[in-house]
Amino acid sequence: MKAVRLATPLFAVLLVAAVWQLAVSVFKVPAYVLPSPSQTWSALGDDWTNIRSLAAQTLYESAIGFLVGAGIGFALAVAMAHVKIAHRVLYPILIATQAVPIVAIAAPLVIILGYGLAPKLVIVGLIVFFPVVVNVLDGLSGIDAGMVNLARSMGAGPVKIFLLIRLPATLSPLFSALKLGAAYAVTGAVIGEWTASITPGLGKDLLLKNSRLDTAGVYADVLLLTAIGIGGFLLMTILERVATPWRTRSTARRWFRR
Amino acid sequence: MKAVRLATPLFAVLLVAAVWQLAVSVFKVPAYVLPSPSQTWSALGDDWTNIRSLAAQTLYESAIGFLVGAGIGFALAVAMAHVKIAHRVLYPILIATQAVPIVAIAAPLVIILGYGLAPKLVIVGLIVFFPVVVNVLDGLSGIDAGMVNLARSMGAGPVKIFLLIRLPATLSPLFSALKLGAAYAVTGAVIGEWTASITPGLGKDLLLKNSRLDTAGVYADVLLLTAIGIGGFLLMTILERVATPWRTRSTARRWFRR
Amino acid sequence: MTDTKLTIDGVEVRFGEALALAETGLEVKNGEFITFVGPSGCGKTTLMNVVAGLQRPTSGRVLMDGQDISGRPGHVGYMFQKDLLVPWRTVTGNIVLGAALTGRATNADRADARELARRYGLGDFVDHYPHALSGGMRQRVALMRTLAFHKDVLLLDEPFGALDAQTRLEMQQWLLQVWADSGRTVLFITHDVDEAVFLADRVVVMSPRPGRIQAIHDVGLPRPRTVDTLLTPDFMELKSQVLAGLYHHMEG
Amino acid sequence: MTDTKLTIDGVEVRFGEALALAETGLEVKNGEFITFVGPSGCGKTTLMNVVAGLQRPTSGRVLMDGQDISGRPGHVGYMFQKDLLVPWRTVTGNIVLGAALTGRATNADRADARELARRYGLGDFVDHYPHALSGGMRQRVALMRTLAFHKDVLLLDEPFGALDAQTRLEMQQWLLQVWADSGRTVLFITHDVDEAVFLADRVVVMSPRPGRIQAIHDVGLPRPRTVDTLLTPDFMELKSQVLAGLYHHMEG
Amino acid sequence: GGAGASSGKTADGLTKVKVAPDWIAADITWIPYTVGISNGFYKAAGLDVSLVPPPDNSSSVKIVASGQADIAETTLTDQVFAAKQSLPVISIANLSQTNNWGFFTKTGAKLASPAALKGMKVGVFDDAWTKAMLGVVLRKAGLKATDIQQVTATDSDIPLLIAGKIDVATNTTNFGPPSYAEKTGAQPETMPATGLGAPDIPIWNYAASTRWLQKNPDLARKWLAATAKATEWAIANPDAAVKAYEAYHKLKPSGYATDLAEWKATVPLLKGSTGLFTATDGQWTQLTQALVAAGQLDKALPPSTYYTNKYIG
Ligand SMILES: Nc1ncnc2c1ncn2[C@@H]1O[C@H](COP(=O)(O)OP(=O)(O)OP(=O)(O)O)[C@@H](O)[C@H]1O
Ligand SMILES: Nc1ncnc2c1ncn2[C@@H]1O[C@H](COP(=O)(O)OP(=O)(O)OP(=O)(O)O)[C@@H](O)[C@H]1O
Ligand SMILES: [Mg+2]
Ligand SMILES: [Mg+2]
Repeated sequence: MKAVRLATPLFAVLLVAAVWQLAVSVFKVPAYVLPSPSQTWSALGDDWTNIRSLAAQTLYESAIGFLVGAGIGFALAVAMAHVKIAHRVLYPILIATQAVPIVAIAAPLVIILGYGLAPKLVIVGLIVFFPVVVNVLDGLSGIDAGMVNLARSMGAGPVKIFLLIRLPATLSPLFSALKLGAAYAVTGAVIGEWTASITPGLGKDLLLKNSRLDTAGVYADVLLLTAIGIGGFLLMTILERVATPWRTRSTARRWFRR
Repeated sequence: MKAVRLATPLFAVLLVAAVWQLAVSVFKVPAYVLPSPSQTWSALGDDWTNIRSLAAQTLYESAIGFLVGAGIGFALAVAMAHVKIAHRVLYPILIATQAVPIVAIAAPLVIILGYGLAPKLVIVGLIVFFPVVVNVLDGLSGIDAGMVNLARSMGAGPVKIFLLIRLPATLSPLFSALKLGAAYAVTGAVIGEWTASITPGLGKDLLLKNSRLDTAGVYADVLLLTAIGIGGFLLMTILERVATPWRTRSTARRWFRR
Repeated sequence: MTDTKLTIDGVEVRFGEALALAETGLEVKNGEFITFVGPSGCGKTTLMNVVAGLQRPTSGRVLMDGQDISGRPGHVGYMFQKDLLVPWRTVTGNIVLGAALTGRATNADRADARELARRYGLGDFVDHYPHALSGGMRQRVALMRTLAFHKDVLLLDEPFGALDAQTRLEMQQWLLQVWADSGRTVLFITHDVDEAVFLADRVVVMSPRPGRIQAIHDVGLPRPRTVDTLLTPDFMELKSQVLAGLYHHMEG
Repeated sequence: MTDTKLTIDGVEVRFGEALALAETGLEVKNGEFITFVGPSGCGKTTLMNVVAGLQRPTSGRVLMDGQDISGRPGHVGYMFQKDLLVPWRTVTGNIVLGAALTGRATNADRADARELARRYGLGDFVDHYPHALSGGMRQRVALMRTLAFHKDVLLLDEPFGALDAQTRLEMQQWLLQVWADSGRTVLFITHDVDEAVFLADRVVVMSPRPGRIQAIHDVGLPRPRTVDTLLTPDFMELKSQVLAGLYHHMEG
Repeated sequence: GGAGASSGKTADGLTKVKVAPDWIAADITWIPYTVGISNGFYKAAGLDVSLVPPPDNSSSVKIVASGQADIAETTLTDQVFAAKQSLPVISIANLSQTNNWGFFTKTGAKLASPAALKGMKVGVFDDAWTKAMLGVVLRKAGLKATDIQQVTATDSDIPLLIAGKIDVATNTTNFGPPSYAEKTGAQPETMPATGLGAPDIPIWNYAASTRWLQKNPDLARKWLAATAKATEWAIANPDAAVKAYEAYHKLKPSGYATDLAEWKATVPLLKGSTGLFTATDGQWTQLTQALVAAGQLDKALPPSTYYTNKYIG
């Protein structure tokens, strides 16, 4: 069973590579239009030492932006769940932030925020925070009112009720949002680098390679960026399993038995 | 009650405008960095006849891309819900499509697909289809098995069961995805126009204004793009109310009583 | 009227290794009201699924009017424990669901549905969506839907399990009235021994591991039955017989 | 042991205009087991909420050991109709929930919880999450949680409403054993007249519009009570009295 | 907008100068900076020069105006629109001196005349220069903007030309032909804009914020002098200059031939009759008049509002 679960994504990867290779071969696509998987793979290998440190930079930006976005999203959701008027006023604004084409405001952001991490955090954060707000709000409003009443009947104060009853109920929807956000964060980092970078990362490298018509190099970068996004997604999947053991296990883990 | 529901988003708009205006005034931000709301508004007014037709083009691209993305997403979800192996193999691929930084593959897309509507549809569709797949899958898997058994016990065939039982159950989650997708679609259209455009739209216009250092004009375009996104969101909200009357009403609408 | 409507003939159901229902036979007369009681897992629902044609028996068959209907759904009206009202259809829409699912719900079907709703006290709610109904009303609509499917045999699987005692009593009396009006054959599952005895011509007691019929009690109580019936010595006597059978294996 | 534990003194509850509970008084003796029956909406839960301090009465007050506890939660163990087990806490974690919510669950608390679970047949499940338990087990854990909160008064609001007849009977007997072990005072709501009579020292019958106490029946049946008790004439007699009171307004 | 990006000092006493080039990613017009840095020309002048690429190819003047950088590499058209929008920036030197912008077609597919553009797919960039020159050429040829299909290229339109996705590329002689040659091994057909009615004026220039100039006139002079030195050195040592450039930006050596070809094609553009940098009123007047005639500018301002030569030499 476990083998099958691991095998299908692997099969999916091979399938994509096969279709890609086939398309390139059959339609005789030149490499400067679309390199084959093998050309892309060797471009990745050739430039590996350089790319590796660039990837670290992009990973860093995505990760920090992701954390900031998720943190702000979570805080907003909690505030909105508890203060009705905040919910009413903020919700349309949050919707609006998602309708703003981020690519279009990236350039002005640099001019306002400069070349540091700030504009990248804003861009990544803007992408990540929204699903977090929506899902955590869902989680908080989905709590069985009876459970809160039970806690109240035991004489528990609002802080304890929040920590022991409300908070854990948000974990599952929170992780759904985080999984998505982790995949999207990399796109945010790329947009951020394009518009505001002194420290070079993969996004910048991609531009450079593109301007030099090094298409295989561009695809190698895209491949690596995609891998980072998928890696983030998988990391969140693992964290989810650890943080919400009751969803997948019958009994508590040994070191967590209390 | 209805007045309040309408008043709070309006208040939110005013709040944003006020904060924006205040920030510009207090920090004495020059217009080429960040124009004030009033400067933006008048830039919008000055160029209105020109902008209007550009907006129509962008709206057209977003709408068609949105429909294509939503349609493909829906079809994929139905297929994946019914064919287990499709689910297993496609799911990781779908995740991967979301981890690919679209901005980075936009340029190669043009070379492959040309300048017509096609690359824009692909870009917008890539953004829109994913939430649709996820939510429709949720809707299909959330159906009470008993309800399907009930239909079977009445001797209903799979087509009738799909149309009368499964399909309507996907409507609510589908519309949640469509609302989000409508807001995001505009960003996709802008990216599409930037990389692959002959027919000018707002995204293109934004670049032109940017090249003329007409920042107020850029923000006017962004404002309009955001409005289109919010408009799409609202349209989906209204359609949702019409398509799923049982969620908000006690009785069927008169012209729908059967 | 007293000829055999339904024959359960040597029906046995296995899920893989597990024997969910051991070889079971039962003859049901036309217009008879039979109730089934028994602990959880004794195969009551499995038996109903077989009769409804949803579950193909491992061996044996089910005859209706002498015809084999094993594994062929669409011959009986089947009401599940949960009301299973379709949220996006109005009361009328739910009542005509059977017609809609098997062909087309005609205007005549809808008129009939409204008439049925009116007759049984839901005339003001024909255009309401299920979420706007109380639990008792929902259950009543589910039953009307089963009736409107126009089958001679009704299978009712714990239809009143979710209702409070008083609503339940009202529903039981209403069901008896509906049954008397229509003269159909009813197989009715319940966990409530009072209910089983109150409604039935015969009470079938089942027991688990493997699921099987353990005893069948004839209920001779006169009809129509009312709340007072519940307090008669005959009723008490019958109930204690059924209870004794039901719990005799618990006292070991 | 026979002094007054709890005094419900002229309690009245209004929700806006609606009178949910008319002026109600009741004295409960230390260690007494009182059951409440009555149709839906007659204010049973409202009364419990008042005793639990969750609902402040519009007028009147609740005394425990002579002290006014109106509107002050945390003085009684309250078990709701649904088991309300916290999905992310193990059986042990759920049993010590009261301690965790009001301070810190110590190792001693957890050891006690495990001991409690062991004593009442859940020893193998102390580290299980609720989703892995059957309905009966969940209900048992919920009751243990209420016990482990160490209050002299237990309020149980339809604790067995969701269980099938057989599991329910087992749970009733288990509850009686727990009650006998601990000597606490119990207020118990049910819709099932059998259950009300089987468990109680006194059965309180309530009626709606407005919610009020309609009658109180003393149950003199000897303890310990078993399945056989259900079949004794005394039981039947008492049950018919309660039933008659409960349904007398239905027959008009 | 912070105005404090400039004039910090490094630990070893150098004054920081930030330069915003005209393109998002490195290209060979950055060679003077990299040579200046790696050969120590800036350091010798007491400067610590770093590069801050703009978010897009039109924003380097905004970067300078808002104080995120001190000196911008930009185009004359950007400077004109910056003045129109009252951005506090002024051109302090010309980077190039001739107009090498034009149309490029596939080898053997030479256009007979600009009128042949009608109905064609033409690759364009989303910068003001392209818009301006295209406007001028089309007007001279009696065509309207809607007579051609303009295809925006995000980065380079040469791959689009090679792939046959456009009929004509717009580009410059120092960038277009070398990359075309790299992929095809042949030279494209070239139709210079100056032969089609476009003025022979510089494309690129250096600009600085007027505020920064007021406070740091010496820095501007020193920077221009050191940049001149680096440029001369790169003209004299093209191979070494390109290698230094590639090393500084960690570029793959596989692009060396193209880079070298591009730089060699750039060298002839750099000097006018008075050598490097010096601008004339005539250059700016020709440009603004062309823009006004093409309907892209409402009025031409005096040349002195656009440029100054006082920081040269
Ligand atoms: N699809 C299935 N696959 C495997 N086992 C099944 C399936 N359906 C039912 N069973 C098993 O068959 C036995 C009988 O189940 P059934 O649902 O008929 O009992 P029941 O008498 O209706 O119980 P309840 O009163 O709880 O509804 C049980 O042991 C159950 O676990
Ligand atoms: N928070 C509330 N606001 C308004 N009305 C309420 C509220 N809680 C209960 N009521 C009303 O008070 C009356 C008594 O309700 P209560 O829940 O106490 O009845 P109950 O006897 O417990 O019924 P059931 O058997 O259905 O649980 C009902 O009419 C109910 O609608
Ligand atoms: Mg069953
Ligand atoms: Mg209640």
